[in-house]
Amino acid sequence: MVATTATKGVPEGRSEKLNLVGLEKSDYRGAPSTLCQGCGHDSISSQIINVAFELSIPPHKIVKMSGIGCSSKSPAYFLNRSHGFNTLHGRMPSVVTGAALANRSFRPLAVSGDGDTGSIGFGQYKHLLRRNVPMVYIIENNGVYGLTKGQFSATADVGQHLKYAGLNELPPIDLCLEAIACDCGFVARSFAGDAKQVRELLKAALNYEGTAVLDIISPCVTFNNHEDSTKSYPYGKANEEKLHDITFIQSFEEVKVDYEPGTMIDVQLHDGPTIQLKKLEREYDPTNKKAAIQLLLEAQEKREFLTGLLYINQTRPTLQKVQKLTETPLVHLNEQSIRPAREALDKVMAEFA
Amino acid sequence: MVATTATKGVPEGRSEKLNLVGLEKSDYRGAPSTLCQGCGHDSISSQIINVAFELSIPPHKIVKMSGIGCSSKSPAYFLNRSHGFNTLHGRMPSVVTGAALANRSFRPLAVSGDGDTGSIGFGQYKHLLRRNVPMVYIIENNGVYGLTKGQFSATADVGQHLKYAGLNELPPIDLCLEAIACDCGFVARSFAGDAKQVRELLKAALNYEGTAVLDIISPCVTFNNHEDSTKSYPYGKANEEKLHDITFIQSFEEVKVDYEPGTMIDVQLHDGPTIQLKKLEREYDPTNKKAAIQLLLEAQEKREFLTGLLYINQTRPTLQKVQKLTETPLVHLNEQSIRPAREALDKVMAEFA
Amino acid sequence: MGMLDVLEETAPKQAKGQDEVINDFTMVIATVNGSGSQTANSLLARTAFKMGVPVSSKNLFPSNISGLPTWYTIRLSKHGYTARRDDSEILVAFNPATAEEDLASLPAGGVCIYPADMKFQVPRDDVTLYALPVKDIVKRSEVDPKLRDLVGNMVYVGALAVLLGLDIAELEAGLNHHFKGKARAVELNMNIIHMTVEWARENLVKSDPYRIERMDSTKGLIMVDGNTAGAIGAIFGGVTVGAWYPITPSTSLFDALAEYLPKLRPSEADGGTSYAIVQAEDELAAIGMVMGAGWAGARAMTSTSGPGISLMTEFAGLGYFAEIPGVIWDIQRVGPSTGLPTRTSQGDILAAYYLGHGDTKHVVLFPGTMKECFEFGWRAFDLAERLQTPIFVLSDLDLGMNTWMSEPFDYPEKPMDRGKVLTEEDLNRLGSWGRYEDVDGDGITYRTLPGNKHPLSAYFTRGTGHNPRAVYSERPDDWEQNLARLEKKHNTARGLVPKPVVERNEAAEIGIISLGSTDPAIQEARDLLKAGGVETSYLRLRALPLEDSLKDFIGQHKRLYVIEVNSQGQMHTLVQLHMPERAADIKSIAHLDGLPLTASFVECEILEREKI
Amino acid sequence: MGMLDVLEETAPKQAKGQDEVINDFTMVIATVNGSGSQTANSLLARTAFKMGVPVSSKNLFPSNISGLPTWYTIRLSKHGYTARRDDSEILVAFNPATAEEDLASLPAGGVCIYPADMKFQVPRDDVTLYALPVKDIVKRSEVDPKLRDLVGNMVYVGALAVLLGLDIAELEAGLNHHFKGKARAVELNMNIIHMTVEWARENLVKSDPYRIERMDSTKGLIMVDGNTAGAIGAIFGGVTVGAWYPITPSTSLFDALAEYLPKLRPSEADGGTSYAIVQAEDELAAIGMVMGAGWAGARAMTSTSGPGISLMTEFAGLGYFAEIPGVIWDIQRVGPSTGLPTRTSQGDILAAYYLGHGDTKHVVLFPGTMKECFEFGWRAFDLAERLQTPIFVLSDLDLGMNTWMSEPFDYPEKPMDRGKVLTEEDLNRLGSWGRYEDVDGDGITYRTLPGNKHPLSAYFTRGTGHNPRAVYSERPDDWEQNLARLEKKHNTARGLVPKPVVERNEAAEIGIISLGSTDPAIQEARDLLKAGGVETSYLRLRALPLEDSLKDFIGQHKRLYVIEVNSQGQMHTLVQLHMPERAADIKSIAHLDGLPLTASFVECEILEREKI
Ligand SMILES: Cc1ncc(C[n+]2csc(CCOP(=O)(O)OP(=O)(O)O)c2C)c(N)n1
Ligand SMILES: Cc1ncc(C[n+]2csc(CCOP(=O)(O)OP(=O)(O)O)c2C)c(N)n1
Ligand code: SF4
Ligand code: SF4
Ligand SMILES: [Mg+2]
Ligand SMILES: [Mg+2]
Repeated sequence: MVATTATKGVPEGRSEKLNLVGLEKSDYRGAPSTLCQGCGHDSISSQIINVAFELSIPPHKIVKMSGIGCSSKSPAYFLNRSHGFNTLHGRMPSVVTGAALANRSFRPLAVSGDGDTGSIGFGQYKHLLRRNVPMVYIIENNGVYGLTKGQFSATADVGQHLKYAGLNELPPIDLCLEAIACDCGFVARSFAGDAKQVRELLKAALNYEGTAVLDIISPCVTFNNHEDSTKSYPYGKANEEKLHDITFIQSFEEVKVDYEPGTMIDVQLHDGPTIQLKKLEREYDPTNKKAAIQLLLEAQEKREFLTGLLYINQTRPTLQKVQKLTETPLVHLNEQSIRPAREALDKVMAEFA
Repeated sequence: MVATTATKGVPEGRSEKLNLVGLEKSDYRGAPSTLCQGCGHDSISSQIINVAFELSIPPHKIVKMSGIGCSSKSPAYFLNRSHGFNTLHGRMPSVVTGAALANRSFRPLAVSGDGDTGSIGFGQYKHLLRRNVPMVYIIENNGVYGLTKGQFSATADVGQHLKYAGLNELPPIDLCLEAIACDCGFVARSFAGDAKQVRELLKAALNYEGTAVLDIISPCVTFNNHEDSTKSYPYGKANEEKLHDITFIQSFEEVKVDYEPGTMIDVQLHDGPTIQLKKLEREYDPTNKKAAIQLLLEAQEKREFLTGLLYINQTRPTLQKVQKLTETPLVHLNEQSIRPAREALDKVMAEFA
Repeated sequence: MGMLDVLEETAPKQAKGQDEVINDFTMVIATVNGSGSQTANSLLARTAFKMGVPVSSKNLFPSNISGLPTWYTIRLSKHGYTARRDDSEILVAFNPATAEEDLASLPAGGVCIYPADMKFQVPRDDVTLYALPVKDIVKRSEVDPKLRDLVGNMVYVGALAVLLGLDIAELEAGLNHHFKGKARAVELNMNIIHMTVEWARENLVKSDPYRIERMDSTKGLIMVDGNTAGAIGAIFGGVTVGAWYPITPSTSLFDALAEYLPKLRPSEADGGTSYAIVQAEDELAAIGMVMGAGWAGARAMTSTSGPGISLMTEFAGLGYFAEIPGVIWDIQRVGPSTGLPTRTSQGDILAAYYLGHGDTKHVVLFPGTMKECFEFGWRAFDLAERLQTPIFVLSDLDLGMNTWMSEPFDYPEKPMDRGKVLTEEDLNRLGSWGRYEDVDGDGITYRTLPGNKHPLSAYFTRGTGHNPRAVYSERPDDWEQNLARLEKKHNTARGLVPKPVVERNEAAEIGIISLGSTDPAIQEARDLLKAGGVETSYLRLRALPLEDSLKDFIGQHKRLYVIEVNSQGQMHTLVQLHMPERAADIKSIAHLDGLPLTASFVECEILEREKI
Repeated sequence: MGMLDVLEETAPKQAKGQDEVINDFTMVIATVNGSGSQTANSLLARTAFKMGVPVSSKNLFPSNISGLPTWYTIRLSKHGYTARRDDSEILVAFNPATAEEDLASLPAGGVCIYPADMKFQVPRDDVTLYALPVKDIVKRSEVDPKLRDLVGNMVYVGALAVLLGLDIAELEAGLNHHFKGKARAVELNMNIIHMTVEWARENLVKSDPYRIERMDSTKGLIMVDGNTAGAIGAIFGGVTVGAWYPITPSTSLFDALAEYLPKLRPSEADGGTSYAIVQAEDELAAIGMVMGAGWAGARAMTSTSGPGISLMTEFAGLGYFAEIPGVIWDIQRVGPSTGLPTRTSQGDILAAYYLGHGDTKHVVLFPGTMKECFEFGWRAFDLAERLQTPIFVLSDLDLGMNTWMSEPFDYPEKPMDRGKVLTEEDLNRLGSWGRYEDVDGDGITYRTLPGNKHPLSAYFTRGTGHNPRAVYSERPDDWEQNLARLEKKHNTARGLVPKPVVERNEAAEIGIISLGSTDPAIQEARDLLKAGGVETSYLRLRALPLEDSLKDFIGQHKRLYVIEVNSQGQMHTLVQLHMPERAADIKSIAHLDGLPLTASFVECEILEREKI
C-alpha cells in the first residue's frame, strides 16, 4: 500500500538517517509514554515506529485509531505526525469503518486491548471483520484490564489466579480463532517479547488489502506478569513456539536466496510484496481456513503458545470494493460531485407532483 | 430438570387430556399469534407447547424470555401460564443471566431472532455462552429482519438477493459454530419444517444443565421464502440433511430396543434422561469439539444444511456452580439471610474506628 | 327528486335531497395490514389531490407485519386544513375484526361502506350504509386467486368514486403513477374499479351528502412524505457516508437514500459511487461510523428512532466533546422504551438536547413541514461542519411516514459551508496552529483532516481532557476553559440555527409556542379560536438552542402556551428556563396518545385554561 | 531560645519563637503514582485522626497506573472543617517532575520538605525548607532494594512526625491497622520512621509554626470512604445480585462488595452463598442483569460512572416503563465523554433524571455524607421495590474514593420493604388481579414474581404499550392512562424519597441550595459569610423528584443560590422548574474543574452576586 522500499541502502545525497520519504526515525515517534515501565504495549509502540520508518510510510497515509485502555492510549506514543483518534471503550471498529469509507487513501492502524476488543467491543470486532475494512487491527493482549487495575478480561485463562481479581472460571476467548471464524483474511499471533516477529508481521499487515488482525501477547507488568500466567513475559519467553520464521519482502527484485524445496512458503500480497515463511518444526500452510482453526483448537487443548501468521486469504473483497466506491476519497469529492444540479431537483419535484 | 415422565400412559383416575401435573394442552397455549400466516416462528411455538405439555412441566418452572423481533414476540403466543419478559433488542442474554441468578428454580426458555442474536446482540450472545447460564436459547433464524420488513441479517448467505434488500455481500455468521467456539455444551441446528426433530431437541435442551442453543431455521414467509434462499421452506424441505435421528428418552426404565452395534449413540444427561442418536448416513460423534467445528466448516463450504445435535459436552460448570450459590433461590432467602445482624455492623464500625 | 336530474351520468342514484358537503370531510378506511390496501388508500388521496382538493392522509398501522387492524384516514378540506380530525364522516369498514367498533364511532349522519358478506351485530339507523358485493365482483373479474385480496380493495375505490364523484381518469392516472407505468397491474386494478363503478351506478342509491368536486387549490404542489424529503435533502446536502440500523419509523429514510442516491448522484468518472451506505450491526455502530467519517471530513449521517437514540448516548457525548460533525435524524415514535413503534410522538426533545452524561447540550432541529424536512436535510450538514458537532434532526412518524402536500422544495441558495478546515496551504501560511484554540472568538476552532500532508497538521482526537493544542491534560484550568469555550460555541449556534417562524397578532394576549408536526392542528385551532373571539399569536420553534426572538415573543404576550406531543411537556421546560422571569406565565399543553394532535384538542385546551 | 527549653525530648530543635499554628493547616504530599505513597499518606491522616484532630484528605491522582504526578492533601482543622482548601501550608515535595511548580504554589510562610538530592531551580526564601536524606536513610536501613521506593515514603512520615509532633505510637498502631497486623511489613516501615525520627531530632531545626496536638474531637468517629460505605449499606440492604463493569471511580464499590460480602454474609446452611457478583462484559450487560434479577424478585444493583450511565440509557427506559426494581450507583467523574476519569463532578444529574428516550423521569438519590452513602445503600432497595423502578444513587469521586470522618452508621431502623408482591395466597384471596391496575391509587401496582405457582400469577412483561392487565395494547387511551399512572407514581415517590436537610436561619434573606459532596464547603462558607455579616440558610437536597419542603424553603428566602459541581448548573434548572413563579430569583453557582469545591470559592461567589 503506502510503503516504499527502504531496504536498498541510502540514496545519494541523503543523510543516512533519512528514509525514502525523507524522514528521520524521530519523525515517527510520539509523545513520551505514560505507561508503566516495562509494559509490553510500549515495546509494540517501538516496533510500530521502526516499521513505519523502515517502510518509509508518509505519516499522512496512516491514521491511528484506538478504543480505551492502557493499550488504547499508546497511539499517543508513536507516529506524532499522523492523525489519531482515541475513541470509546470497545467502539473503535465502527469509528474506523466510518473513517475508512470517508477516505480510502490512508490506512487505519488501530490499537486495542483484550478488554476493549474481547469484552465490551466483541460485537463490533466481529462485525468489522465481516466487512473486511482495510486496516491493521492490533490487539495488545495481556489478559487483564490494565487501566482499571487488574480485573480479568475475556482472554484470561480459565483457572488463572490473580492477587486482586481472584480466580477466573470462564473459558478464554481466542481472538484469532474468532477472527478466522468471521473470515478475516489476515490473522496472526505474536508476542511483544519477540520484536523481530512483531516487526515483520506489522510490515505484512500494513501491506495486506483488508483487515489484518495482530493478536500480540503484551504483558501487563503491573497486574499480570507472574510466571504462571500465559500472558506474562516469563511464560512467553519460555513457551513461544513459532510456526515459521517470517520475513516481509518489500519488492520482487530483492535478492532471493535459494532455499531447499519445501522449506519455504511465499505468500505474495496483492500489491507486490511477499511474505516469506520459513519452515521450522511444523509443517503448516496458513492458507487453509479449516487447518488454521484446527491448529488453534489443538493449541488450546495442549496449551501451546503458537505465534506467526495463522491464516491468510486474499480472496474477499474489501468494504470499499463491496461499496463500489470511486477511487477518489469521498472527502475529496467536490461540491459538483456531491450536490446534484438544480435541474435534478426540478425533476424529482415533477415526479412528486 | 423440571420434567416428569409423561410417556407411560395415563395414570388412573385422570382425564386422558391431562398430563402428569394435571394440566391440559390448552394450559400451555398462549395468546393468538399476530405473526404472518405460515411464519416458521409459529410452528416452533406449537412445538414448544407440545413439549411443555408432554414433559409435564409445571408452568412456574419456566420463564419465557426474548429480545425484539417477530421471533421475540412469540413468547406471548405460548405458555400463557409462565411468566415472560420481552426485553430489549439484542439484550435478552443479560436479562436472562440476572433472572437465572436471582432464582435458580426455574428454567429460562428464550426465543431470539438472527438479527437479535447475530447482529445487535452478538456480544451478549457470546458472553452468555461463556458463562454457561442454564437456559434454552432458541434462535428462530430466518436470515432477515422480519419485523422491520426484510433487511438482511448477519446470517444471510453471501451472494443472496432479496427484492427489498438487494444483494448481500457479507459472509454469514454461523451461530452454531460461534456457540461451540465459546464452549457452549449443547448446540443443535434444526428446521421449523421438521416438527419431530424440533420437538426432540427441545426436550433434550430443556433437560440439559447449562446453556442449550437451538439454531432453528424458521422461514420468514413474507420476506425470505424464495426457493433460492437457504432460509426458505422449499430449500429446507429439499435440502435438510439430518445428522441422526434423535429421540429424547425421559427415564431409564423405558423399554430399550436393541440396536445393531454402532448404529446408536446414547448421551445420558446429568439428571437421568437420555438422548438417543440413531445413525443415518454419516458417522458423527457430537461429543468432539474439533469434529463439530470441522463439520460446520465443511458444511459451509459445501453448502450443506445439516440438522441435529451438533455438539454436546456436559463438563463445564454452570454459572450458578461457579458462583457457588446456595440451593435456595436467592429470591427466597429471608431477611435473616440477607441482612446481617446489628452486631455485624457494630463490628465493621469498630474496624473503621 | 329535483336534484337528481342534474346529476351527470357518472353519478349514482340519489335518494333524498340534502345539503351537500363538498370537499370538507374525512374518510377512514379500516382494513387489515399486509392486505395491500395501501395502494387503494393512497390512490384515493392522490386522486383528490389531483382534482385540486387539499388532502391529507394518515396511516394508523400496528406494529406487526400482517393481519392486524389498520386505519387510514383521508381528510379533504377546501380550506386547506391538514390536521387530523377526531371524527371521520365516511367509514370504509373492510376489517371484520374492528367493524363493530368502527361503526359505533361513526358520527350520526355518517356513511359506512362495507363488504356485503359482513354483518353488523349492532346496526345503526342514523348513518348511511352501503353494502358492496366485494367477493362477487372480484370473482367475476377472474383475477388470479392469489391476487384476490389485493385487488379486492379496488372495490371500495370504485364505490367511493361513484358515491363521491371521483374522476375515473384521475384514478387511472394515479394507478399509472403508483405502478410506474406497469400496464398489467394498472389494468387489473382498473378492471375492478370499472366493474364496481358499473355495479354502483346500477345499484347504489346515494343517500348521503358528501361529494368531491374539482377545485384549484393544489396546483403546483407536490405530495411527499417527510422521510423521503429528508433523504433527498441529505443528498442535496452532499451526504457521502450513511450508516444506519433498521427501526420503525425511521427505516424509510434510508430506503429513500438507497433509492434516490443512485438516481441523483450517478457514478463518478471511474464508475465508482460518491457515497457509501452501510447497514450497521446496531445503533452504537451506526453512530460510530458517522463519527469516524465525520472526523475524517465526510458528510455523514444516520437515522433512527428513540431506542436507537438511547444507544447513541455515549457517542453523542464524544461527538460533542471531541467536536466531530455528524447528522443524526430521530424519527420520533412513542416512548419510553420500545413503546408504540408505529405511533407518533415528540418525546425525545430532552433526550436529544442533553444526550450524554456530564455536561452536554446539543444542537437540535425541528422540521415542521415537508419543505423543512428537505431543507434541514442539507442544512444540518452545513451546521454540523460549521459547528463541528453532532446535529440532531427531530422529525416524527407523522411527518416522516405520512404523505403530505407541499410546495416544491427550494434548491439550496448558497454553496455548502464546509466549516473551518485548514489545508496544507493554510498551515504553510500560519506556521502553527492549535486544534482547540479559539482564534475567532466564536468558540469554534480550526481542524485539519487526516490525510493532510503538512507536517504540522496531525493532532490526536480524544474524549479525555485536552488543552488548546489537543494535548492530554488533567489541569483544572484547561478543563474549565475548554468547557467555557464549548458553551460559547453553543451560544454561537443560537445565532446559526433556523429562527422560529412567528405569526404575530397584535391583538393577541395569548402566545402559542410549538414545534414540528403540530403545525396543522395549531393553524386550524387558531382559526377556530379567532372565530370564537380568541386572538392568538403563534411561534413555531425550529431549533435548539433557543434564541432571542423567542424572548421577544414571550415579552409581547401575557399568557403563553407551549404545545407539544409528549407527556412531560419537555419543550415547555426549556422555554421556561429560557426566560425564568416569565416562567410562571408559560403553561404547558402536552398530550401524547400516539395520534397526531387535532385542532379541536388544541382549541379546547386553550379555552379551558383561558376559562372561556 | 526560651521556648526550646520546654520542648519535650521528642521535639526537634526549634530556631526562633513564632506564633504556633496548631491543628489548623493543610499538607500536600506530591509524589508519583504507583510509588506506594498511599500507605504513608493515609497513615499520616489516620494518625492525626487518632490524635483526636479532625482531618480530611483528598487524593488527586492521574488517569494512569504509574509514573505520573499525584497530590494527596491532608487538612487538619480543629474547627472540624473538612472541605478542600486552595492552599496547603506544608508541602512534601517528593515528585521531582512537579517540585518546581509545587514549591512555587506554596504560600509565603509555608514549609517544604523534600529529598536532599533534589535541587530547586527557583528557590524561595519566604518558606521554610527541610531537606531529608532519603536515599541515605533507606540505604542504611538495608531494606530489600525492590522495596526501597516503597519504604522511602516513610522518611517524610518520620520527618513530619518530628516536625509536627505526631505520636509515634499512633503511627505504629496505624501501620498495624493498615497491614492488618502483618508484623514484617510494620517493622520494615517503622524502622525507617525510627531512623528518620532519630536523624531529624539531631539535624532538623524547626523554624516553622505548624504543630499537631492531641484533641478530643474524633472520639467515637470512624474513617471510611463512600464506596465502602455504599457497599456495606447495600449488604445490609440485602443485595443478592450485583453486576458491574470496571470503571474509575466506581470500581472500589464493587471491590468493597467482594471484600465484605463473604465477611458479613457467611454461607448459607448448605455452604452456598446468598449473593452473586458478576463482572459483566460491559455496562449494557451489567444493567441488563440487574433488570433480569430485579424482575425475578432479587435485590440487584450495579455501579458505574458517566460512560456506563450513557450505555445504560436504553435499559433505564425499559426499567422505568416496564417497572422493574434495581439500584444503579453512579460514582460521578468529570464528563462529558471519557472526560477526566480521576476527577470529581456532579455532572450526571440531568442525565440520570431523564435517562432514556421518550418521557422518562427517574428517582435519584444524592448522598452527601458517609452515613448517607451507607443509608442510601440499603434504602435504595426499599425504594426500588416499593416503587418498582430503577433507583439511581449519585455519589461522586470525592465522596466515593476519599477517606472521610464519620459517625458510625445506624442499623436500618425497620425491616426491609419488599413492596407490593402478591403471593400464591394473595392470589387465592383476590381471585383476579392485573399487573398494572392501580388498586391503591398511588400509581404503584402489584406484581407477582416468576416462580409463583398460582395459575393466575403469570403475566408478560414488555417495553411496549400495555393495558392494566399487562396485555399488549396500542390503544391511545391505554397509553395515556398508563403514562398518567406512571406520573402519579412519580408523585408518590416525592413523598417517599429522603427529604432535604434544612438549616433555617430566620435572619437570612439568602437561601443556599445544594447537594451531595459540596456540603463541607458550604458549611464552612456559611461560617465565613456569617463572620462577614452575611446570614444564610441552607437546604441540602437528597433526592429527585423534588418535593414540597423545597418550595417552602424557596418561599422563605428572597434570593436563592443553587450550588453544584458541574458546568451547566443542572440542579439549578430543576429547582427553577420546581417553582416557576420564583425562577428568576433562583441563581446558579456552578463550577467544574475536577476538584472538590472550597469554602472560599463559595463565599466569593455569593459575595460577588450579592455585590457586597
Ligand atoms: C464505557 C466504559 N466502561 C468502562 C470504562 C473503564 N475502562 C477503561 S479501560 C478499561 C479496560 C481496558 O482493558 P484492555 O482493553 O484490556 O486494555 P489494557 O488496559 O489492559 O491495555 C475499562 C473497563 C470506560 N472507559 N468506558
Ligand atoms: C435498539 C433497537 N433497534 C432497532 C429496533 C428495530 N427492530 C425491531 S425487530 C428488529 C430486527 C429483528 O430481526 P430478527 O431478530 O431476525 O427477528 P425476526 O423479526 O426476523 O424474527 C429490529 C431491527 C429495535 N426494536 N430496537
Ligand atoms: S497497568 Fe499493565 S497494561 Fe497498563 S501500563 Fe501498566 S503494565 Fe501496561
Ligand atoms: S414478517 Fe416474516 S418473520 Fe415476521 S411474522 Fe411475518 S413471516 Fe414471520
Ligand atoms: Mg488488557
Ligand atoms: Mg430474523
